[in-house]
Amino acid sequence: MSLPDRQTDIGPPHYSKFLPPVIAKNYGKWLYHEVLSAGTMVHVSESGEKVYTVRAATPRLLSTDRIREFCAIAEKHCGGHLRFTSRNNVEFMVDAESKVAPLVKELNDKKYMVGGIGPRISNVVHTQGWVHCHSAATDASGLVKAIMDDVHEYFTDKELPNKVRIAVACCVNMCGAVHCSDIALVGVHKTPPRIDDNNVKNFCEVPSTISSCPTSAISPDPAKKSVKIKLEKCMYCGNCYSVCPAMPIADAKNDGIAIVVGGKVSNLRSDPTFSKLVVPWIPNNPPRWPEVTDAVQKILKAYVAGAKKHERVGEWIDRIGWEGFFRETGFEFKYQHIDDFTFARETFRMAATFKWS
Amino acid sequence: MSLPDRQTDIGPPHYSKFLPPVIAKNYGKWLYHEVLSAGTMVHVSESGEKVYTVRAATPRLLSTDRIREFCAIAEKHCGGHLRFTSRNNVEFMVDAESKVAPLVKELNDKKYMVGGIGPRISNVVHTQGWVHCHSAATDASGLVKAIMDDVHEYFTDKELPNKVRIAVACCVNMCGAVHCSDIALVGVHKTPPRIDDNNVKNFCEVPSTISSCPTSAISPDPAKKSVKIKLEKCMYCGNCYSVCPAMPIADAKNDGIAIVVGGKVSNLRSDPTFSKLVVPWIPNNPPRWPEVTDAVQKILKAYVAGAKKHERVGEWIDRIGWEGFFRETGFEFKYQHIDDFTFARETFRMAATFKWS
Amino acid sequence: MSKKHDTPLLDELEKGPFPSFVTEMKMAAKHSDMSNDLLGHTELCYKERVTHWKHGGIVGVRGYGGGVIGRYSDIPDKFPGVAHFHTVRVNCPSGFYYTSAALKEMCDLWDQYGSGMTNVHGSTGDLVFLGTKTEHLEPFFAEISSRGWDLGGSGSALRTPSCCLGKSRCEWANIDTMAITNDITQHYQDEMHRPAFPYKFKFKIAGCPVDCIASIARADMSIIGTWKGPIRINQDEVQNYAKKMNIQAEIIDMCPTGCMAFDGKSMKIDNANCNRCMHCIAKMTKALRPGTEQGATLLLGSKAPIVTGALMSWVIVPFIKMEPPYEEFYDLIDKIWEWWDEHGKNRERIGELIERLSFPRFLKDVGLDPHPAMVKEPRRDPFFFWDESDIEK
Amino acid sequence: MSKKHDTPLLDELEKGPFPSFVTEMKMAAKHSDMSNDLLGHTELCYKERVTHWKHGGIVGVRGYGGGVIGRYSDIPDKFPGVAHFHTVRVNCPSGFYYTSAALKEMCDLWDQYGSGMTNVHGSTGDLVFLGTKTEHLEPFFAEISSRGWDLGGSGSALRTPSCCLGKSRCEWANIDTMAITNDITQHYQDEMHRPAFPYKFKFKIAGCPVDCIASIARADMSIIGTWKGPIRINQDEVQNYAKKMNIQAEIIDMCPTGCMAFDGKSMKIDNANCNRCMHCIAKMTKALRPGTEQGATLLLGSKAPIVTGALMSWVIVPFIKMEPPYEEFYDLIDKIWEWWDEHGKNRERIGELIERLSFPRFLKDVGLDPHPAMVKEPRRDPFFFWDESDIEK
Ligand code: SRM
Ligand code: SRM
Ligand code: SRM
Ligand code: SRM
Ligand code: SF4
Ligand code: SF4
Ligand code: SF4
Ligand code: SF4
Ligand code: SF4
Ligand code: SF4
Ligand code: SF4
Ligand code: SF4
Repeated sequence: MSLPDRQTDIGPPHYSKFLPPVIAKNYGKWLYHEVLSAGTMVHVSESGEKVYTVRAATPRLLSTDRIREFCAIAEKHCGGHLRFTSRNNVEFMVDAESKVAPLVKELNDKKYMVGGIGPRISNVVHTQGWVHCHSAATDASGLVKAIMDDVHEYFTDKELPNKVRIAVACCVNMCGAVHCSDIALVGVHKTPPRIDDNNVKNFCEVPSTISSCPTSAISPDPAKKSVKIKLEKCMYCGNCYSVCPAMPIADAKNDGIAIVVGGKVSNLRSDPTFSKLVVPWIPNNPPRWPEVTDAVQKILKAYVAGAKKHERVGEWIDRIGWEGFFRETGFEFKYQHIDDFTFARETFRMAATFKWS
Repeated sequence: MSLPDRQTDIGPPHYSKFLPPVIAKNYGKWLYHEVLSAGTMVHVSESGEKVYTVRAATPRLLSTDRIREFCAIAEKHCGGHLRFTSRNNVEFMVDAESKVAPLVKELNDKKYMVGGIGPRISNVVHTQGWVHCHSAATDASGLVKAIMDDVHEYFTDKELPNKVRIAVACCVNMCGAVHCSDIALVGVHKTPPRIDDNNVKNFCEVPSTISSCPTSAISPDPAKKSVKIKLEKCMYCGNCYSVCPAMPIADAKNDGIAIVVGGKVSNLRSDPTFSKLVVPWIPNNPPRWPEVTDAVQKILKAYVAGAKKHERVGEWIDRIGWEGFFRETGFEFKYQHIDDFTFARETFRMAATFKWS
Repeated sequence: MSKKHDTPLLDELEKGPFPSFVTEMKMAAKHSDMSNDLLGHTELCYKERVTHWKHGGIVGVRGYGGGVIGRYSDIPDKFPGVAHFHTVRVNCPSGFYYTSAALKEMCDLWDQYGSGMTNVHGSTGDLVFLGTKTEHLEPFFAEISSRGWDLGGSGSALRTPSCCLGKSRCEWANIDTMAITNDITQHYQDEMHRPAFPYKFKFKIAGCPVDCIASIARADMSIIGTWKGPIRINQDEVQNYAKKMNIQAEIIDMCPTGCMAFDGKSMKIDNANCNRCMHCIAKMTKALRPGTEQGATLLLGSKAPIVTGALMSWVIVPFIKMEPPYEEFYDLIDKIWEWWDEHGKNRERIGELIERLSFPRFLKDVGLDPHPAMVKEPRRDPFFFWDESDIEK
Repeated sequence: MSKKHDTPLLDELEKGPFPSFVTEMKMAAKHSDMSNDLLGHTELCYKERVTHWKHGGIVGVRGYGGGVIGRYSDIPDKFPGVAHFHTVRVNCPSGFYYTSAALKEMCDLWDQYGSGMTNVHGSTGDLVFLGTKTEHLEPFFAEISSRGWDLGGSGSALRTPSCCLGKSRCEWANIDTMAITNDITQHYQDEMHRPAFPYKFKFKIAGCPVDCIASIARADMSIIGTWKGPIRINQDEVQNYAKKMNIQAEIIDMCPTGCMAFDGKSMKIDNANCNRCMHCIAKMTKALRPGTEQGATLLLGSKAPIVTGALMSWVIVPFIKMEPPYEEFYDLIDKIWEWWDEHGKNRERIGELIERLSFPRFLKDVGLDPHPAMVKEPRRDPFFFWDESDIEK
């Protein structure tokens, strides 16, 4: 069978081909929206027309058969149109209120989790993990599944003070949005890379390996035509391994998960904020990482109990102070929490103002 | 005439020798105070006793005759007791209300400036300048005099939203408290040091000279047994000159004054804060530095017009934003305002939130 | 295909209400040997608590320097189906809208040439086809490109730009995010497909400061819609909100600039002090709308924490009209890239380069004037440079 | 002495209401040749807009490594009176209280041995005698030391500790600042007079977080009084204040932690959330007082901006009782100095050293446990070290 003529540099199909008619007609004319339930909302146009959106969770890692099922639903209810959100949910849109209930019913019948709209937990932005990445210190999809099972009510039903964005990255490259998330998990190493001198010699460029290290822990080992690591300088970032595959850093016993919290990207009320470290290490305990899900629950509980309406996790912490956060959650404050790198100076408490805990 | 036997390591006289009786008796028993006027206040003790304080400005650079005059006043009104404040004012204390007016009268008659208490401008913390320091890029005492003449009403009379702490340092060593003051002036250079190779060879230690440079601008010049400077790396800090006198940096035409504002050290309401650059350079224009006093007035005027009661300069700016500050004062925002050194990253506007100006 | 591997650990992850990626892998495994082995391979990772993927080699399609991530198992003998398991990054349409016809066609092709597994979407925004062999890359590409699809970016190239859905369904969009994203993507096809940068470069475009695409955290250039002039207020709707919410507590007291007032009757905003954070608008969408002079703020530099800590993008152009043909915008981007090409080290992101060479220098070199909107605060130390022209001789 | 130099520029600075340093110099010049030449020398600096002092050489008194700053004119021929013009730093009494008898005695000695000019006080807190010749140093020291005075610090030594007036006249002092300052000064006479540190070290002691001695900005160790437990409230006085001020706007709304409430009748404070900023207490001093469990917070590290930017002191001990004999305190200081001596480079302040070697390492080495009060926020990047004992083998 001969292949069709390949084309190059044509870019993606123009989005206009894919817009549902009610969207195309009212493009740029929306006036306001209302959240109708955890999984449904309506947007109202200047023209008076409305679009109803129904959102459902996906695990992001989808089989083609699953996509075909989404397509079938879209064909049945939405004229064959559908979209995905920036957090990997699937959205079905209809142009009349009467079309919402049947759509939701079908989704529920098929056991889809409808929800994620409004002040709730939406889907987890995450990464490849053991399913596909050589760099992973943990799995991403499994962690997401374990966490979302545990907090699913906040997706499908219960409200929170505001949206809580959860993210997972399987290594410090942080392909997810971990560094600015309300609650995020990141796979971390605790031990330095192991050097396979023979492979370094054959597969790696020594100067770029050396310069990849942010702490200058790596130096040449000319005798072996390889490199050596000053162990006490290594902070296990794995950047050398990204550059030189002969320096594997994965370590089944000591790889684990760090939890960072309080980040956001929206500009509402407070500026976008980086997440901060709250638990430096939890062992990898697949398949369901109970210590991790427990810690996430602790954070959520303290947030629900303490935050004012509209406060994001970081805004709540900002108000009660980090010492308040450690008090409310009971997490232990350790040496690892104290910055000793790029931002260290700015994190020291240069004030006599702190709260007793 | 033979000298008395010298003693060593005896430390200063014990303060208890110098306390006025009412202070000694009520030490640790004070209950509250009231500000009675710009230059007088009363502290009330648990015992019911009171101490009235009268404060007057000094230029800090005092002749022995002036000190004798203070002593005479203290003897006449205060049993021979007096103190100086941490901002170089002199304080006279009496234990009865009736003693206040005669004391104030005498001070006024002798042309002393009574004031500086409460939400006002107090004395200027400052440094040696041309009167005594080899490192000075400007004079300190003269600047202080010019500024205080200009704002004296805020010392003796008028209230401000809160205290405004002014400081002057004659070079970036900042022997004053410039780096955390509401409004501060600092003498700055604009040109690199000039190297006197012969003297470097004879008087300086080359390695420590090289390592003194924060930007690594200095390298050895082995031929001359001296050093050389990469001009474009030099930020004119003068630290090399502190270490090696053969690298003078003073430059009559290009030395001048930078203004930094918005710092504070008290913990009230907001944490202690560093002052930030608002005018990178004003030429040295002795004896009265009119461009400097104008700029200080501009800042004060905008502060008085804009700040809420109790807001310090930095707190006011924090509320209106730095873009608001530049708008209100009309100062030009230049490349020099943008940090390119230690803290640069933390000063970038990592948010879409700013105000139009 | 019939089940090849026992997966007791993964099976645990089919329990519970959230949709399971294991179920997806099992669905794919029904017609794909690759996915069948993926299940076994992943189970082993779970058991041993360690990844079994090797560093990927460079694979791809003819004429392209990116778009495919090479991936190999380190135990290919045990799991031949994933000996090669490369991912193909297909450039998503702006806004992530699809028709079922288009998607089904892609699914059929992927069943034919790949594992039957996908990521919808990858974190950057690509439609990621997960797992195929080297020899299938070329035919898969021929099939999809002939149907109007193209690859996204990888390596030291422009990465697939992505955006929030903007004007298509959101009342707050100040710029046409989807049109801009599509235009940038088309404008820079060469930069996307033939890696020639010091490192990766990402665009993300959000219609307003709510930033539903997280652009400020993960795009070398973040384009964020904004406005000048007064927030539009519908006082009748304010009254309606007053009946259902505590406007004082939820809006006035939470406005970060304290520039709002509500006396029970009408709402006032001191627009000169508003920083356009979007809080009030988002929580009172029927009553408040962005102003009418709309455009974007350009921010530069965000990236993940490797190696000296994460950066968020920061303001380099406070306001720019983003209207076709976007000349001023493209001119600036070209200048920025030129500067980065000239000065950037290998694997140095633009944000890191600016940090290294200094923000003032960047501004001078690309021809932007300093503006207080670019900084949260001016520098605090008295150490700053002058040009020759500033010096009295 | 009669006038030696015309000083038209300086004369300008005798005009205006603020007391003039020029007048002081002229007063001193009446009996001192040195001060007479100081006038001319300063006038020349004003005219030429440049300093005429040379780098000081090392001068001092026998057995002491500091306390005197050597100073020489670079035009001694023109101004022989200031050819030498060294300053003598005399350690002030804690709290800056004096009697006229003591001051007059010092003045007489200074007229005899020096220029008749002083700084009351230097920025560090010394009683600075400004300008004398090398040969007068030893006799001046003999005279003053025999009368109970001693030199302060200079060079790489402990510098003269100073404090706010604390319990002597302030109702908010949580610690006895003057007693502590005197004790530290006496305890460390050797460290003050025989420079043996990598660089200077300063103590400043404030009775409460108002910090009237600016300790947080300019002391390697800042000792700041504070308390635990509830703020003492006198509700009757609250009522009185309610008559003269807007408590809601001026106090409740300005409390940084939002932990106060006033319902028109009584004031409530959620003390667990109070950060002891002092605002409410300072503005309502008759109604509110610090709690009764009093002590200090120890902060370390502040310094001026040379060379990588200023530091403020930061918390290293959240709470410590500061009562004689201050054993726990001195033990800690000794450990800190030992660590600094061992690791500090020449001209490296303690704060800079901690920054270089890391704050966690400092804490471990001097035996302090980590505490959230030590940081404004935890680190944001995922790069942190572990000890051998934390690793599974
Ligand atoms: C569909 C989507 C855009 C897209 O192109 O796909 C979207 C859509 C809307 N967002 Fe969003 N946001 C979407 C991702 C985001 C993100 C990005 C992210 O999570 O990675 C953010 C930033 C999160 C952060 O700050 O960390 C985001 C922060 C918001 C906020 C700000 C909440 C806050 O107070 O900080 C609002 C305003 C609100 O909720 O009042 C908002 C509001 C909205 C509105 C109401 C806008 C509108 O008028 O249509 C939309 C429905 C809200 C809802 O889902 O509750 N959207 N929204 C994204 C849905 C993701 C999902 O499946 O859950
Ligand atoms: C597939 C994807 C994760 C996912 O599951 O979605 C991904 C996967 C990889 N990323 Fe990523 N990154 C992905 C989005 C991101 C993002 C998020 C984004 O683009 O919005 C980031 C953070 C933002 C940023 O760019 O900094 C991200 C930051 C990194 C980094 C750190 C780069 C840095 O400068 O800090 C690396 C390391 C590197 O480039 O060597 C990296 C490297 C990688 C590599 C290529 C690993 C490597 O070193 O070779 C991963 C290949 C995994 C695999 O097996 O396929 N990936 N990567 C995302 C791309 C899918 C897509 O095209 O849609
Ligand atoms: C006299 C005094 C200024 C004044 O007019 O009051 C002063 C004067 C000098 N200081 Fe200072 N410093 C004085 C308080 C300060 C302060 C404020 C304080 O102590 O509270 C600081 C800022 C806080 C700090 O310690 O960082 C200060 C930070 C410096 C620095 C920068 C040190 C640093 O680590 O950043 C230097 C430079 C140096 O040490 O080489 C310096 C160096 C100097 C030298 C010794 C100049 C030199 O390099 O040789 C000055 C001698 C001037 C002279 O002609 O007498 N002086 N110096 C103050 C001491 C009087 C006293 O003992 O009471
Ligand atoms: C006498 C003195 C202490 C000493 O040991 O010498 C002192 C004495 C008092 N201070 Fe102070 N402060 C003194 C230097 C300071 C300093 C240090 C400095 O300026 O270098 C500060 C920190 C300034 C800063 O933050 O930059 C300082 C910030 C305050 C404040 C905080 C104001 C604020 O809201 O930030 C108060 C409280 C107030 O004013 O309500 C205060 C309040 C007081 C009280 C009311 C304390 C009391 O109950 O006795 C005293 C009289 C106030 C007045 O003068 O208005 N004092 N005060 C110092 C007088 C200096 C002078 O001559 O003006
Ligand atoms: S976060 Fe790390 S392990 Fe996960 S996909 Fe990205 S590079 Fe791979
Ligand atoms: S893991 Fe990171 S810190 Fe350790 S040697 Fe490699 S690059 Fe350096
Ligand atoms: S600030 Fe500079 S010039 Fe002024 S006294 Fe201190 S070291 Fe000398
Ligand atoms: S003045 Fe400062 S920056 Fe310039 S050469 Fe000297 S030490 Fe370096
Ligand atoms: S970023 Fe703004 S314009 Fe875009 S979807 Fe979110 S709220 Fe709407
Ligand atoms: S957009 Fe934000 S800053 Fe502007 S008025 Fe609304 S809440 Fe206030
Ligand atoms: S620091 Fe506190 S105790 Fe000391 S004088 Fe100031 S207000 Fe009083
Ligand atoms: S001391 Fe400060 S934080 Fe505490 S109650 Fe008073 S104003 Fe609030």
